[in-house]
Amino acid sequence: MMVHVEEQSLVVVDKGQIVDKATQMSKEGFRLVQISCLAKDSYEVTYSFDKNYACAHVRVVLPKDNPELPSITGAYFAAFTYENELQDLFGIKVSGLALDFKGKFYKLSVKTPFAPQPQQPAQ
Amino acid sequence: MNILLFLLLFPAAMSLVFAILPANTFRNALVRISCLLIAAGSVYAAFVFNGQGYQSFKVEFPHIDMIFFGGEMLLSLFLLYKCIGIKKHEWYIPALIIVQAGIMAYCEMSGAVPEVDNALYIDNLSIIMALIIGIIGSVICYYAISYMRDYHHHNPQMKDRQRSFFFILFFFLSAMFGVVFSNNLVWLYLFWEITTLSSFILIGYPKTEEATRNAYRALGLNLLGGLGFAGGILYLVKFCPEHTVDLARVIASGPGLMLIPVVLISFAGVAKSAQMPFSSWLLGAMVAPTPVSALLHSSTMVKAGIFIIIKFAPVLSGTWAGYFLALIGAVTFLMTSIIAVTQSNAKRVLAYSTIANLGLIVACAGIGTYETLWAAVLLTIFHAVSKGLLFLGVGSIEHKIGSRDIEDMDGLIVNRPGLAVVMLIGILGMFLAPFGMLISKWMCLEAFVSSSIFGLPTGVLIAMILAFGSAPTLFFWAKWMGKIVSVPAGLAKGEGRVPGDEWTALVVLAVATVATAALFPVISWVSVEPYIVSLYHQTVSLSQGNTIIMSILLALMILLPLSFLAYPKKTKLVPRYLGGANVGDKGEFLGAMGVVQQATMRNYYLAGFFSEKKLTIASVLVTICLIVTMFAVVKL
Amino acid sequence: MATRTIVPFGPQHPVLPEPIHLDLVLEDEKVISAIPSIGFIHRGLEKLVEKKDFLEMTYVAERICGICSFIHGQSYCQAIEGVMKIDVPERALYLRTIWGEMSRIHSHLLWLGLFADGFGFESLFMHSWRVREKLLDLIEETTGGRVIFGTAKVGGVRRDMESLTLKRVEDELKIIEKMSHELTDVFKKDSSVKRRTVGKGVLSKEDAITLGAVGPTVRGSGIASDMRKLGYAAYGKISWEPVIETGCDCYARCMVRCRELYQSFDMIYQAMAKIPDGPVDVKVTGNPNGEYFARVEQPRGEVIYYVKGNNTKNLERFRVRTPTFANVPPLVKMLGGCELADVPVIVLTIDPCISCTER
Amino acid sequence: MKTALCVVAWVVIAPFLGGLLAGVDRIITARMQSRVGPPLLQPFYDVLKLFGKQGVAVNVFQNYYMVCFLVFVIVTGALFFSGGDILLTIFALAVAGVFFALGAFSPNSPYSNIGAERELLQMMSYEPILIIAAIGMFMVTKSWHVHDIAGFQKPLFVFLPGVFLAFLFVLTIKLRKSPFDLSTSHHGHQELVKGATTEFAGPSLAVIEIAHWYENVLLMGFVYLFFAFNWVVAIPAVLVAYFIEIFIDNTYARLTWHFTLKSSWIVAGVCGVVNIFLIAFLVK
Amino acid sequence: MSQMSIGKVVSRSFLSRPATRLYPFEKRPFYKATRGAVAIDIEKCILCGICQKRCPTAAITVTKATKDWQINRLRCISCGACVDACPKKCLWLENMYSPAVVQKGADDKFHQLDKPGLETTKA
Amino acid sequence: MSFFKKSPWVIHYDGSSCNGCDIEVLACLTPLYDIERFGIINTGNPKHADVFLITGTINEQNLEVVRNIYNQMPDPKVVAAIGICATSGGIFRECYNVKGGVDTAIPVDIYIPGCAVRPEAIIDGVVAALGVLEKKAAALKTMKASA
Repeated sequence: MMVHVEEQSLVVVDKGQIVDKATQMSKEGFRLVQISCLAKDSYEVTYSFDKNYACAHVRVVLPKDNPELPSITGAYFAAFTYENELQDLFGIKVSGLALDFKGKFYKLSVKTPFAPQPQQPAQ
Repeated sequence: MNILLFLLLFPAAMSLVFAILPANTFRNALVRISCLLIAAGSVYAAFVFNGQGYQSFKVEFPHIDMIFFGGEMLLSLFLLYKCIGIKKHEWYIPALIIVQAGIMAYCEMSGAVPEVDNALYIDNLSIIMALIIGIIGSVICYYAISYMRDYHHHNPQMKDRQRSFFFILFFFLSAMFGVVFSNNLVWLYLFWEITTLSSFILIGYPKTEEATRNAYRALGLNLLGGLGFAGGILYLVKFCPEHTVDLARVIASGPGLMLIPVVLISFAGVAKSAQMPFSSWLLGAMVAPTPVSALLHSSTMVKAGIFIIIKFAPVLSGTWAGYFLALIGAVTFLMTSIIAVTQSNAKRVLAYSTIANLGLIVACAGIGTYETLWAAVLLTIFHAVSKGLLFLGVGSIEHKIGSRDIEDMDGLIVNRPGLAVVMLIGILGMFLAPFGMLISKWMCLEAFVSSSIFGLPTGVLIAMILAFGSAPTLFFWAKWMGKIVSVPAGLAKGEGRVPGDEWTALVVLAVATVATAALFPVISWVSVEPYIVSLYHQTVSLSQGNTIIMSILLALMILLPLSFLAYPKKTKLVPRYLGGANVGDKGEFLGAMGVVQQATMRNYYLAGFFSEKKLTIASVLVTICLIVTMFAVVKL
Repeated sequence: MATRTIVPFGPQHPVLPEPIHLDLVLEDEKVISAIPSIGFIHRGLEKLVEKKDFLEMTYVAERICGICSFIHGQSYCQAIEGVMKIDVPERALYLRTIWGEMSRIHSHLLWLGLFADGFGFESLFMHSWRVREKLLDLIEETTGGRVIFGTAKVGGVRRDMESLTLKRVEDELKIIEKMSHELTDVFKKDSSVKRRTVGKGVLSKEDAITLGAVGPTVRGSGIASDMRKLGYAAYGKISWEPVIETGCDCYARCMVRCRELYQSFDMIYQAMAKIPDGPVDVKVTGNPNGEYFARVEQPRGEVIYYVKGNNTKNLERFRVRTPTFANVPPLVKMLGGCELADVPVIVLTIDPCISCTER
Repeated sequence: MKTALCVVAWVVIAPFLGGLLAGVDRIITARMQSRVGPPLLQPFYDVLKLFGKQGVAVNVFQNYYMVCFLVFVIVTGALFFSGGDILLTIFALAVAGVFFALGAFSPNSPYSNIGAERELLQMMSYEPILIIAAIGMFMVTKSWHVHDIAGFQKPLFVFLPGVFLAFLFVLTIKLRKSPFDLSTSHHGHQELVKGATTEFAGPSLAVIEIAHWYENVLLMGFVYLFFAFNWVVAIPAVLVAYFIEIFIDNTYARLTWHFTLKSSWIVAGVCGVVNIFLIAFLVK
Repeated sequence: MSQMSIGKVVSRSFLSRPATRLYPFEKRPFYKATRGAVAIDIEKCILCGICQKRCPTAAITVTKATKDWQINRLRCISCGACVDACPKKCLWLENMYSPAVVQKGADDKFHQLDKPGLETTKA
Repeated sequence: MSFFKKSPWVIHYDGSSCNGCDIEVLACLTPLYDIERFGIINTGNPKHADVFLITGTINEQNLEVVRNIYNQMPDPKVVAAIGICATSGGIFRECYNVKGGVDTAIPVDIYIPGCAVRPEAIIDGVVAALGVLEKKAAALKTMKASA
């Protein structure tokens, strides 16, 4: 009988620091694993990085109103998919995106469905 | 003989008139009438002399030879004058002029130029050439009336020098008649140089930097050829035991005595007919207004080059020099056909295809058996008609759609059906069975395979080159046709009609293209075969079976488009397939990032596969080697 | 010179079993730019947690993707087990390994077929799928479904495999392994296949890291990144090493999958030899509280399951980052400058699973 | 009279032969893929069905080119089987091919357009060999006429092994088989959807299919010429050649147009030209 | 580089019998484990409604008042959640799939009669 | 006699299914099931197809795509909704971006249930669809005759 739970670290950083943090991770040879978000009373955006099977999570907490985030596509170009997703599904404004789909990443029937209050008027 | 003199002098006379008259309705009417008269004159000449074989005439005029000599010297002086203001690296142009003038003066001064009894002549080849010059040349001049008006309308910054334009145009025709009717090689030489001069001025017509450079390049390369001509005359006058400048006698003397001067003069022909390595002047000539291109490509200039080679074919026949001349043509055909694939500028495609076809003719004439000569003459006819049509068509299209790029011609079948049909006829004429070019190509193949030198099957190599060279032609013509017949969504009928003069010219040539295809057994029987018989005492003629088949094919080609009118059009129209991403029915689709995009379709130019630059360099090198070899083996 | 052709590639396209769209700008047939457009399959299933409880979500997770259905279910279960600290019985872990690897073999064989189809090798496609059908029979016999296994369960697995069946499965697998060799040899050696794959869609080692490639895509670029090394399920107890190829091109990625095929066979044999007796599941009580990122290696690469519970039946957040999603940026990179004919080959070389990607 | 009979026979029998050939092809292909495959008469069912379908098109012109294509293929075959000039046959076949390409250009739709371009590229690839084959036949038999070539008493392929090889090579292109099924293929799964035939539906698709049947029979006629000295040898030889093509179809991936053009010119240049030169020096 | 590497497989296939299962002329027996349509022994059913609650696709409707157990065949995903949940073990998965239909019809209805032992009706 | 029954050509489009049904549709083409026995070819091109096999649900983004494909198919044509998602929306019915089964976008002629659907079920379903196709062909003929 065993339980397999992987050791994972989590640090919370300020919104302003995330780009530096990402650049630093990139320099250290980490790979961007994913960016995810949880929207409840605030927005918790979690960046995950991996190096040699060790996973490091970095979290940024954004306020509920007018959430904005700087893009880390400068450090990790691959982040554009995740950040476009943040824009489309959560309504977080990501500034400085290298490849900005401008809300057309997905075609949705509900605007920003994962935001605390999904905006209904689609079409 | 009067009709010959008329053809020689009337255009020249009219050219002087046009040099004075400004562009107005009276001038236009006069141009039209002159065109008609020249065409009528050439037809009359054909009517009178056809079937009479070789006829020569004595020109009774005091000091006529001195007049010609004076003309040559004047011409040289004029050219030298024109060389004021050339660039440093173009020093060779005046040098060539001086050398040529020196050679001619030396011949004349030393009093060694023999008399020619009958300075003018006409035979079946001359008749064919005269018809090409007379009919197609004048159709082009006719077309030029409204074209030049529109041309200056489209290019207001350019100075209107139509007077000198029409002056040169008619003078050019005159010189061309001179080339095909002169039996005296010295006379021929003057006419030859006049065509060089005329083309030089016409190419430089737009007076832009590019046009001027290209004009000088044309001049330089043609003078290089002219040097060969002058050298040929020098040899005839000074070294040849036969000691004659009588064209007919030169040909009759055969390769034993005459091969050296003939090869020298053929070299001039190679330059004039823009074979590799000289092809660049003809490409540069594209900067000139379209009637000039049409004239240079279809009825004058380049045709002078191949005329002289065809004329000498009996001498070249069965010699190694002739064989290498043929190889130059064959290599040019293969290479320029491939290069034409990479071009999207319609006029450049036409130019490359011209060079390629001339290459074929040179190859035929170089081999010089009766079958290949037959093919060469027919090729000349078919090429002149179709090419004239195509150039004029492109000119009209350019004025209507504002571009000469093939890519911009999509939907022509819908928005300008008339022009599209004309172009399609022209293109069909260039490469598809049962039109002329293909028939001739087919005859060449047959002829090459059976030709040999000293029992060696040398013609096979040329046949192989031909087999490979035909394939790219198929590709670039067909894709051009594809562009014309494709129907983009949401295309409206174009506005504004093609001017009447242009349209008349186009229709005449289109009808001529179909007619030459339809009547080609007649053409062959009436005028080509007698010429071949007169030289070789035997000739080819198409088997009856094949003629019938060709007729059936042609009938199909004509009937099928016509039957389209009767074809049921009750199909349901749906949008084109765009992977299900269609938006509306105008060929638009919902692309990435939610942008509605227009699907565009472009032809292939295989730029990554064939490189124009590399191929040109390679073929220039190869052909230079071939030319050197041609001269080297002349003694063999 | 306006020689550019703009072609919509997809969403409906015969070489794409699933819809994805590319705007291809072509010059002759050279791809100047390829911009992807996704979202044709976006259903929004992450939002379903609000309507379904965390146990029901297993069925949803299994239906995120029909090809690696079982591993999706397994990953989801591992995520919940991670949050709830559930001890999973050893036998269940071994069964997960066996089914997981069977699922990988089936996925790779399927991919080999589609890949062959992508470069127009129809008979190779047919033969790959013929072999795959043999495996599907085994899967159906042991799990009850051909593509949706339906055996994942939080706290274990839903079904046991009897030892008699295990033996039979092993025998059958040996036959399938033999049949696969004939096919992988073609991919490995055939001149026409090599002509279509070698040097195509190059993704350098550096790009693979910075663009976040995963799975065979990253391993084809010479990086040993295989989440099974984390040692979940029974992977910690059997001996194996990640397969890597250094060619960085379509051929290398194809070879990674060919070799992984045999690695998977070997893993199954090892697991079957070591599988202990015992129960296959434990009863789950209580509700998840807390968060966890589960990382599992799917046939297409690393999948991330993020779950966060707040001690109710319904999870607060459920997020899946699937391997294809991570491989989209590398794909964009690989497509630049290729030939039109190579587009399907390159697109297939990341083994796109669009339904995973867009959820 | 005999010529007329030949023509009528060609027009009437060729589609049946072609359809049967296609049916056999599909069954053999299926067997090679370990499948059962469709019934023998499946191609006929397909065509008859297509005639029953609604004909949709993008514009009113496009279907017409395909009718022209069919007409020219029939005329070409008639030329060939009535013993006409072989070069003329090749040129007429090119005319038919150009009509096919024009039809594909007409709808101005991306896949069909690319298909048309590729069709032309294919024509550019195989054209030299066809001409070289004709030249070779002429050099051996001293006649351009199919009638005489077929009546040649010695086995032609012995004289022209290189040419025959090169011809088999391009036969793959003409039969639209892998590795050269670039412009449109029998299998739907390719990057061009259906390439040149993408925008054709219903009756006009049936017309294309029938034209292909005619074309295939004509090509088999070409193969026949190489063995024409004895029909007992020739007919099996033709069938074997066809079988080889099917086998190649099933053992190769589709290659690119670059390779197609390059390889077919090289094969034509090496096998074909060398063969021709040998003939030129040896056969007098 | 080898040419025609698949030649052997292809020739063998050509010469031997195809792998094709001649469905529908030859039907293979499904495995015991095969998950197909949901079946019910309605007489054992106590109409508790747990299956309805557990069904992830809401395919099952249990009406206590009329003693009906209904299933929408076009919704059932054969997951077996109901089978696992059933306290009386009166549900099971048959190994045969439900047939294709031309019309979206009514649900399959199983009516429990008052007197046990009599036949069930199927709509 | 109509030949629709003998040569139904299909086109397959994946709405937003999980892939399971798609690969089963593909599996039908492969040696074990080989639907080419019935003359079925997967054309991949709506203009050649008679039967539209569609798997998965209809969502916001593919609604137009499905309609486009359907409209480009020449008559007579039938639509087969394959799998539970295509017939009713299945487990994804409640997702925000899902509109429902295929019949929310285009008329469906045959519903083939299964999750994932089995190749045998697809064969049964297509055979049933052919009956519908035949009827539609006959109707088209009479319409043409009367017109």
